[in-house]
Amino acid sequence: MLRLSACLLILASVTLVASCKREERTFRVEPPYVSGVEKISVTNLFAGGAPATQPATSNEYEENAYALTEGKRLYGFMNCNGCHANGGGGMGPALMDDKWIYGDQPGQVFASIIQGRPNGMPSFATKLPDHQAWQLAAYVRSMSGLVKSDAAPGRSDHMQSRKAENSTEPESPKQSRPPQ
Amino acid sequence: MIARRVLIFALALLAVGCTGEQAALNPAGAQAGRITSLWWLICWTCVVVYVLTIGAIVIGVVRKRRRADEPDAPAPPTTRPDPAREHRARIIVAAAVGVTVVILFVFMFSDFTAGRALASLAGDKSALTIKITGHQWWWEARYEDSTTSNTFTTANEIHIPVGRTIEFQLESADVIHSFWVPRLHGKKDMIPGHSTRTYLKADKPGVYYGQCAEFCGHQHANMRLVIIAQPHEEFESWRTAQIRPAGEPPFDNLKRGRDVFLKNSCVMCHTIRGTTAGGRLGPDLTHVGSRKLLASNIIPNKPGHLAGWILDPQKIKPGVRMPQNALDPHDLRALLEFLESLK
Amino acid sequence: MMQPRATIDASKLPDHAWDAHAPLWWGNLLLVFVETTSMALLFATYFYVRRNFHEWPPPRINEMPPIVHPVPHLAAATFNTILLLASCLPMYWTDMAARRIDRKKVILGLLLMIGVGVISSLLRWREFYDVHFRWDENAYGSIVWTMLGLHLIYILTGIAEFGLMAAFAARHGFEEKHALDVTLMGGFWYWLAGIWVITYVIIYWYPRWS
Amino acid sequence: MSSDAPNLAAAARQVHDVDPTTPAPTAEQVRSLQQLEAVWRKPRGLVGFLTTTNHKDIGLRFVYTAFVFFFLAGLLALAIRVQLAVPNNTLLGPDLYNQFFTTHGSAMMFLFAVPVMEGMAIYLVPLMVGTRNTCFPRLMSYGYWVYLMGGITLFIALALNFGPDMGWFSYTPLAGPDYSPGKRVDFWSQMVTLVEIGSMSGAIATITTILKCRAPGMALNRIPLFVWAALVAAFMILFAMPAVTICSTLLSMDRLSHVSTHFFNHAEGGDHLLWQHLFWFFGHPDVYIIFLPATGFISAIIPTFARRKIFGYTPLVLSMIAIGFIGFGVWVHHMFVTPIPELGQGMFTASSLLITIPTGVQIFCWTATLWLGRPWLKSPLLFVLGFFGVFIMGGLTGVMIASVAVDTQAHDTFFVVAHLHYVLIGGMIFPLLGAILYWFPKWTGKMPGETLAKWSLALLFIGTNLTFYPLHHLGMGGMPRRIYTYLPETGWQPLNMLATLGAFTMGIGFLIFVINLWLSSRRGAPAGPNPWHAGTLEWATTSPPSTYNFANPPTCEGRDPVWDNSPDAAIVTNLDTDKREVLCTTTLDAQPHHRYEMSGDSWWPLVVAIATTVIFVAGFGFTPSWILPGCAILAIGLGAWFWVSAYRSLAVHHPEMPRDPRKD
Repeated sequence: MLRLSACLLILASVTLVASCKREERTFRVEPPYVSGVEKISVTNLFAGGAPATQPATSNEYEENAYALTEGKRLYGFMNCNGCHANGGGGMGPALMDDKWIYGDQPGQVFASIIQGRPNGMPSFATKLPDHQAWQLAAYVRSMSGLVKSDAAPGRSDHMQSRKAENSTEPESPKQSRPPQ
Repeated sequence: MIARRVLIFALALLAVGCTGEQAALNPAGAQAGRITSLWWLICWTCVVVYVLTIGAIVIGVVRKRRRADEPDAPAPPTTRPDPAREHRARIIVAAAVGVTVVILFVFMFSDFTAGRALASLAGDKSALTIKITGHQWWWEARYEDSTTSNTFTTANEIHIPVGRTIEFQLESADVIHSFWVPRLHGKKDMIPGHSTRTYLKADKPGVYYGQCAEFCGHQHANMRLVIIAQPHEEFESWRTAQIRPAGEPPFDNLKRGRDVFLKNSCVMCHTIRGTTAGGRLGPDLTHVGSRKLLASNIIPNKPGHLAGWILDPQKIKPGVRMPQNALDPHDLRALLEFLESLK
Repeated sequence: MMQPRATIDASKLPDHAWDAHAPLWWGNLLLVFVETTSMALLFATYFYVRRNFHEWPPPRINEMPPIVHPVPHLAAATFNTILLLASCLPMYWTDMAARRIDRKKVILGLLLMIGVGVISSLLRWREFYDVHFRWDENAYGSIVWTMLGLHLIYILTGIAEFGLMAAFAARHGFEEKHALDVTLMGGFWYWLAGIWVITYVIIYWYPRWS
Repeated sequence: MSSDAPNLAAAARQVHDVDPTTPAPTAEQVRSLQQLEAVWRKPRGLVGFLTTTNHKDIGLRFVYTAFVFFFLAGLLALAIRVQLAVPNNTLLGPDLYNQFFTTHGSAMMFLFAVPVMEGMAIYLVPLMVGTRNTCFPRLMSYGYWVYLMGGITLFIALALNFGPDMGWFSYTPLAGPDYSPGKRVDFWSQMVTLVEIGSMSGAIATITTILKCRAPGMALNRIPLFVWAALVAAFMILFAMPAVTICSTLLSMDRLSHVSTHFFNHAEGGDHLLWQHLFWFFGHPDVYIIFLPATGFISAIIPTFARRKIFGYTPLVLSMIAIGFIGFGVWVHHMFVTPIPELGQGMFTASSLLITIPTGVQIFCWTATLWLGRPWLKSPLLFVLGFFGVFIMGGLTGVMIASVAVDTQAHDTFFVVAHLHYVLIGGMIFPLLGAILYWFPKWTGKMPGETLAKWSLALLFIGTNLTFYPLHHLGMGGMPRRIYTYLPETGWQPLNMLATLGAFTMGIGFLIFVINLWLSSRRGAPAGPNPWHAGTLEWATTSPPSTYNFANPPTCEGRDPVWDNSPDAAIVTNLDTDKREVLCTTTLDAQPHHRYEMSGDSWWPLVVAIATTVIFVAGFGFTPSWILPGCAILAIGLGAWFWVSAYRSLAVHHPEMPRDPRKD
């Protein structure tokens, strides 16, 4: 009986430990702070020849509540809401819908932030260290419910202009390629 | 001899509350002075009460303790005590309660008068108004003026004129902070959604330290504040200097430093008036070179410390909002020179 | 020396008690204290939050045409109030039947009370819509929904109690010791109706007066 | 049969001890004792452990569990002290430090102080009022299980690096969704909800037991003072704990996905001060909920060791009731530096000063008892003397910070840290440890060792003063609370180092205390039913008491029945021995009224506690979709809970359901 409960306890602990990447607060990142982002492709269509680098398909910050909330803060700090509003879009495209003009993969979102995109999206390459851009990218995907709701930010202490990210129903990405 | 040294050392230790640059019982302003005198009144009364009560208990226990020749066994219980002794005890207890009530009334009255005295600065029409906004984890200070162009913003190091009432309007940009400069006044919370104010006056010139007193997250410990009280003229010249925007850098290297500032992440959060940098998330750096301390007053404002702060703030204040920055060494040097030139 | 000592012969005492003599009655009363305190704190929260609004309830401006003074609709709530107050009578009747150990009438009364509870819950459903705000729109919506919701939980608890008692009486019978349970359900239900009247006045009438 | 023999002998001895003139039990009496024994015996092994509803099991379980949490929280305190011993220390860093001090405070307040006092009350009250169990045994058992789940929740969270990090007071907006991402705060608030539900369950059981199950003759003016204290504290629990369950639930609703209410969002009409009001409306009475039972311990220990009746029974009772009322009127003194109207501040200063009076009355009455008696200086009394030395100091600094002006300087500094630790360690730990030594013979049948007890007291007394006295000076020197480090220039280092040394001294003191108990429980001298020759009813039965406490429940002819009862005082006879039956008496003057059957051991409290945990931790903590399944299990559990006891009380039992009197 005792052994059984001990086994159960260990099993439960392992599960829990695995689930608590969500709670880490990583303040300091090791250098280098900037990576070779320019090689990331935004499309799967390549005219003759293999792609340079496949975009990262995962972003560990998407499972980390602290990083997602930092991303949310950066979204305001970096004035993203000036163009994208609170995700509904304005001068810039909406971020909470299922359309991803330059790709929905974490690496592609990251690249869009770092490289900038035509029609007004500036490059944040020198303005944001990489890890903050990754935080921001994670947050951007949380806006359409693409991250786990127990890690996504809750409602903000402001006037409510959108549903809290942790209450957003996932919008599975549909249109995910650059405009022709 | 050693005993005397130990005694002196102990006294020096215990004087921490009464001396020191951040000690509440070392007042440098009318408000803190009023609180200090009330504090000592209550404190000494309490000391007397403590000594008397403990004395009574100790004597009560010791005077009838078991003699060495008696067995270590309980006496038979007294279930019908002597009425005369009970009566005497009742009178003494009632008297002790009476004295307690009297003492409490004195405390209440003196607290009330102290409260009145503390509130008396509030009506001062000639007060200088400074709006303090608490941020995680620094202080924004805006000096209000009836002429809009004379209004300016600085951070963490607050200069005030001696002898003039200062009205601090307290607000918070994020979580609850508490504004506290012990040598000048008690604290006041800064609560989002509630605007509060506090009034104080410095009696003599000096540097008065304080820090955030309400737990506000990771860097609560390092959210320090300095108030520098200056004679009127000194304050006015400081103020005139602060109102000026940063001028065009005279040397190439400083120009390069400015460009580094504007091209990198610095510009996203900081303002330098006179340049295109207008971020409002971090402290206003227009006159950062004139400040004595950095990073909410925890490191000296020297090029080496500043460089460390810019490159790796997370080492100095883990969790702070400022990110680590990778800068080319030459860029860094230019940036440091530029920032130090912003007097 | 060997004389038998005095005794209190417990076997001569009854094996159950009514009302305030019964421990269960006290337990129930204390639970009601807890629930009253909880409701009172929500009332206090309501009035505390109210200080942050110029208009109470706040104007509803994110729809066309805007509602300037979106006070909650009265109809469902008023009907619910009348229903809950009126239901105290059959509850009392059931309690009296229980004290007479009249199993059939007790079951009947409890079924009636279940009916009342279900209708009241359905009306509450309607009331949520009558608030004009969702719980996540502003603090007004949050507190009103919470008050209504907590009271709904009480109603559902009542229904569950009635159902259990009725099922038990039908299955196993109904004896003197069970009469106290019905009395206590009655006490809870009177309290529920009483606290609802206060809640009703606060939610539905106070905004009309202020 | 053989296993019953010692118990029977004990029971016979018990009758004999109460009245040595009673002849040895007759065969008839032995038979009924056997039956009594069988009815009250709990099942063996794990089943018995999980289903027991005996107040002594549950009470001690509360105490043991609380002490486990106490030692864990104490280790955190040591870590905190090490971090602060030197300036610019990087040992813990802000993230870990914040988790540590929050968990330390939360565990001490929620998981130790209140539950340990409830545990003591659950163990002692039925014995002191002369009955066999608490009125609602299953409710009490449920209370323990939810408390345990809450406590485990908190420490699992801490162990996995998501301990709460926003302070035990959890002020919004820092604890709100915007500034505390993840589930750290949610675990904290569910812990609070669960633990307080447990407290309220225990309180209901305690109050009803005190009001309805007292020994015949124990009228209200003869209730032992500890029982009065437990009664007032339990009533305070009923009115204070809803505040914290409400506010922790509102907070988790603000944070919860798909709910996202706005109670604490100023931009949508919520209010951050609302949190503070709700929290301190619980928070300050909570201090008295902790302190009152401690005064009860003192009122039990002092007469025994002063060898006389307590001086001023009536004023002591009135003081406790007064504290109970005034305790609800002082909460705003935690908020003197927030924007509160001046008049309000004045009123709360007045009430904070006013509460000194009943506390003073108590201290003066105890002093008078010591003066008028002949003190027998054994370790429990020495711990009470330690209480005087430490607590009065804390009480007086409390008077100082009741003044608004002084508080604006002292608030949120180490001065307050010093004050609250003086009050809680002095007012609660010292009496509690004294009480544990005092009742240790009752629990174990063994005497506690005196020498080690004195050593532990000495170390604790020195350690407490060494740790916390310097903090007064640090506080007035400008050191705020909850800082993870400080600069060397502040000059705070030497005193902090001193405090750290003191903390370790205390740690050693506690360790010696535990070692002493462990050694004593193994080879202490046998205690006998009444080793201290005390006067209350728990000493009228064997040590340790049998599962049914009293074979023949006693009656009461005075405030100290063991001292006051005449040799031929009546006893209660002929309670049914084929079920768990007790005598209920009238509320005011405790006249015999009726027999009351208590429920037996049961699985349902555990089931309901698990359901409660699912609802709160999974439902309110993670995702609302867990709430409904949780409620379903809850409904089934509560339904079965009701059904089995309704079935048990049927006079005629249906043949298809055989009846075991020990089971529900």
